[in-house]
Amino acid sequence: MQKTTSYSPATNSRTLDLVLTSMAIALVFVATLLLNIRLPIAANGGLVHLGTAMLFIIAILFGPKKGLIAGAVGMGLFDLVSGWTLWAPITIVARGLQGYLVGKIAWSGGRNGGSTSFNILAAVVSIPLMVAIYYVGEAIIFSSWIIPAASIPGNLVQNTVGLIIAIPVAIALKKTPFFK
Amino acid sequence: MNSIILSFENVTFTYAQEDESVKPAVQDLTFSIQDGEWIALVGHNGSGKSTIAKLMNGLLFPQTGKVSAMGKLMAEESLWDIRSEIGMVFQNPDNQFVGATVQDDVAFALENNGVPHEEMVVRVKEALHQVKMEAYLDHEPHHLSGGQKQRVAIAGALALRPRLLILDEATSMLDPQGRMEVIETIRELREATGLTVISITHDLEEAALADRILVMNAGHKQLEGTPKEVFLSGNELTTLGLDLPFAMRMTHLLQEAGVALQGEHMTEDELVDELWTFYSGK
Amino acid sequence: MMEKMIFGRFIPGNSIIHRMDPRAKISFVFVFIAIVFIANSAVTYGILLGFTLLVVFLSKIRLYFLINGLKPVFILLIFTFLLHIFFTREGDLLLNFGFIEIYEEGLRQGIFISIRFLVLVFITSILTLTTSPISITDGIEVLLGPFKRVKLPVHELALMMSISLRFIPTLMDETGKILKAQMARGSDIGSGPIKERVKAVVPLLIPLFVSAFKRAEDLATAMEVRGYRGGEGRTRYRQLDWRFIDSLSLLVLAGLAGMLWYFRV
Amino acid sequence: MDILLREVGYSYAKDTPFEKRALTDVSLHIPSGSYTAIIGHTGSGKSTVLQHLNALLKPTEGSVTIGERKIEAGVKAKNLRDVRRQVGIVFQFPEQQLFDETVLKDIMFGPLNYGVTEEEASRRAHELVEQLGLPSEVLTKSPFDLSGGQMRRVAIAGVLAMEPDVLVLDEPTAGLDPRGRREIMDLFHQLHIQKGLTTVLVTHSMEDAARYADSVAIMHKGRCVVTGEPEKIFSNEEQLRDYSLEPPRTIRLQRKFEDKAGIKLGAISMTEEALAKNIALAVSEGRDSE
Ligand SMILES: Nc1ncnc2c1ncn2[C@@H]1O[C@H](COP(=O)(O)OP(=O)(O)OP(=O)(O)O)[C@@H](O)[C@H]1O
Ligand SMILES: Nc1ncnc2c1ncn2[C@@H]1O[C@H](COP(=O)(O)OP(=O)(O)OP(=O)(O)O)[C@@H](O)[C@H]1O
Ligand SMILES: [Mg+2]
Ligand SMILES: [Mg+2]
Repeated sequence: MQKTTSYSPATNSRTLDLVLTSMAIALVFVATLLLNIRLPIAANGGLVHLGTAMLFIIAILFGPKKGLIAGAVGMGLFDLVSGWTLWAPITIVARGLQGYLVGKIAWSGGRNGGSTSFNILAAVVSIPLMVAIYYVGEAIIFSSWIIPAASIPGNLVQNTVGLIIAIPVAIALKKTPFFK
Repeated sequence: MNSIILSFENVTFTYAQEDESVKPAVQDLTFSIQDGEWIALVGHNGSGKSTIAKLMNGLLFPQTGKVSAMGKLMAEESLWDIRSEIGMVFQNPDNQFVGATVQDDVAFALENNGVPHEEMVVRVKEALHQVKMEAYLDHEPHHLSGGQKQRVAIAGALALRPRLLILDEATSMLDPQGRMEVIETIRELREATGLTVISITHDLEEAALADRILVMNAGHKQLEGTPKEVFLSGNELTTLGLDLPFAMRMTHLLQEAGVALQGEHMTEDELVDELWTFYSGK
Repeated sequence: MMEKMIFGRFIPGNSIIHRMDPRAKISFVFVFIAIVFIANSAVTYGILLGFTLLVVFLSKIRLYFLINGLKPVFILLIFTFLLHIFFTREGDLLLNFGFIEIYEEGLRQGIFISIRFLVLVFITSILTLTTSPISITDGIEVLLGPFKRVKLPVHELALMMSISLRFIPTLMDETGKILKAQMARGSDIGSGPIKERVKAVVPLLIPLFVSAFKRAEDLATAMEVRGYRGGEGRTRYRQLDWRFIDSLSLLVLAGLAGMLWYFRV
Repeated sequence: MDILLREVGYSYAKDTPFEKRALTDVSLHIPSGSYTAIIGHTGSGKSTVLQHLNALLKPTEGSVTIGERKIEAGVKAKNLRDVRRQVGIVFQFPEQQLFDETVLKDIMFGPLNYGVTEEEASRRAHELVEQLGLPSEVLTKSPFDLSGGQMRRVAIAGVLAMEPDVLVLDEPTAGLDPRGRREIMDLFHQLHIQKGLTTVLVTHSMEDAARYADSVAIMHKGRCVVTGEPEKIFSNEEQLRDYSLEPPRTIRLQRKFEDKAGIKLGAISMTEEALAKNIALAVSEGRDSE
């Protein structure tokens, strides 16, 4: 007879949206801090965190806006509280843009993260962007164009592992009732 | 003196209306609650209890029927007014804590309602005092026990000075001690302030404390009455997947074992009294 | 308990620096970062270093703790220093061990850059060591206030940050529990061949996501019920308190900038 | 399979500034085929002990012997997978570990990790679903489409599918409604009897401990302070109160009755049925002697 579900669908979904974004930030943070897998690779002592994977997953599942915020705030916050305070501004820019770009491509043309090949493309395209921003940022801190080159291999490994993990997890998550 | 604080009139709600196969979560439900009452809402998993709670404060809206609260018909315009007079506490103590510390969390509803700062400070203190958590002002949620978190959640609801408090299985995830703390807190609050309480629960001992019990079954109101009245229909409750309070279960077991008890006992003491008359052979 | 280790970066205390308004501290750090780049001589770098040590002293944070917590950063610092020494070939030759040649300019540059790096790391760390994450959030919210005009959802951003800070420990616990539950079912990201480890991530991440969604739904409902409907008309419970000391700190910074400019060559 | 804890100590975050001692000098013997209940106040260390039983935590002092394996503090333990297969743990809210696309795949996850063949794993899944009273249609559903009680059962099936010799349960019925609670506890008891599973139950419910266990251990402030038969432990109410525990309701009622009637019932009643019988007996005797 009257309106259907809720009195306040507008505020309702806005609040949920806000909380979901907060959770995405927390997830990126936790994955960066807590989830490590050790690989037999010299760079970074072989310890690879899953923050990048988490960022990819979130951008693929939720699109550019949440990708941007989760990347910028989640990883920026991590730098801020774990001794890399000086890197926080670089991270905020690099990870924010990376999350945005992944989301934008994965969600382009109404795909909404449903196309695996676009998801892979999105992640792959974002890698050079992220690496470049860190390179430039660190070049400013160190006043050198040589030193920051040292962090490129580590960043590449990080992103590659992230990609390998994110794609199957995103597919599996898409099948849960939350995304139906 | 007693006035009606909340009422449902022939309320029906279905989650997925498009899908014909989905049955209504709540069907043709009518009841009303007096100011100052303590109502227990019981029923098996999925019987519609949480849906009712959500209908009460406009998180959901009935497809047919009317919900009124605080003398107002639930509608777009009255929604926020009604909400400011209804406090609600949910099952999982972790998932309703918004603030970074105890005091921030209690202040959250006040901030939303634009209460001025000086007043907030007073009300936060007062609410925390009511649940005996004033010593924890600056504690962070993950350093509190489950029972303490739920008491903070109650304080968060009380800060707005609501007239009605809804507890949706607020004790079901707690250990026995936490559960006791919360129930005790509610009891004292009611004595002190005459708050109206609706508690949704699977714990029949808890329900037995209420003034009135509503029993839900598959979206319908199955039974309604004082605890005594409701528990007297013993077998009906068990077939609904519910249970009886301990003293009553014992009464039945004793009767089966050949003790011809006459009364139906809600408390252990009553039961022991009758047993004693039996034993002493009077 | 884990949470203490990360947020352990924040050391509660009652020093002058601890008590400063977060807005002042954040602005201070930003201005300081800009000022650092004025320095270009031994005197100016000396002033910077002295000033930084003074701030560290005032914060009552033990230098040992500061350095200990920044180990990975110091490795980078040494690396930077060495690179500058070996790759700059200007000025007089100071040392010559066969193929290793150290020039005066290289040493100078190496020391200068190291000092700059050091003071930047120290000052930024002092910010997070003396300010709780939630105060930082408060500070950011107010400082970004003017951007509301350009439709930046400042209030929402700040609320999001504080909610995520609130849920980080919860999700960390949750991660630990899920890890253990899956370990008990024979899956382990901590051992075995790489392929297995990567595979073991799926049973970990999916429950973690599912639980985060569930929590998000519950929390959103709880917020609605408590009258949350966006930023308009809200009042604030946490109040920031700008005092004389805060204004003074920014004045001191202006003085520092003046001094650096004066001694610059 | 026998499990023996000898003077076990455990500290979380050992050797960091945040070190937190959770266990001190815990010695506990869990004989093969027994049903042991571990009770204790919140934070007393029950869950920490439990995780030692399948080497999810390694003692920081003392040793744990699980069947043939001995895990000692300070000694690196390798290849614990066998131990973990033999000792299955059902955690609190086990439904939080579900992840796979279908219930069938999720139940098969554990066995497959331990090298059981696909066929065998699937056979076990089908069998367990039936045993746990779930309709067989659920096998093809997503675990996330089930009700709370059903999810709990599926998660339990996932642990049982590894066919452990020892089943360790950490408050397995928390948050369920009365009927679900009873059904699940009865199920574990049935498995204990039928398959001879050694069972360890951590619970806040004194009634469950009294009803099902044949041995009870009380944890208090990280120490295992008392072990013994349930009849003995639960009849000593003073001791229970010392450890902030309440006696089971049956015993409380029995005591009230005894006090009022001024008699002692012969035995202490561990279940409601037994109490009813005992009282009925006393009442009829009381009348006869009038
Ligand atoms: N968001 C939803 N979408 C679709 N169906 C729902 C939703 N929430 C609940 N239902 C369905 O509505 C019915 C009533 O659910 P409700 O949550 O009100 O039950 P309940 O009595 O609170 O159960 P419990 O004791 O498990 O909390 C159930 O059949 C449930 O599956
Ligand atoms: N991951 C952890 N890190 C640090 N301390 C912990 C951790 N887990 C538990 N503790 C601490 O160890 C002690 C024992 O905790 P445990 O979880 O074993 O208690 P419990 O008896 O199972 O309590 P409950 O009945 O509440 O489940 C507690 O003081 C607790 O705070
Ligand atoms: Mg419910
Ligand atoms: Mg426990």
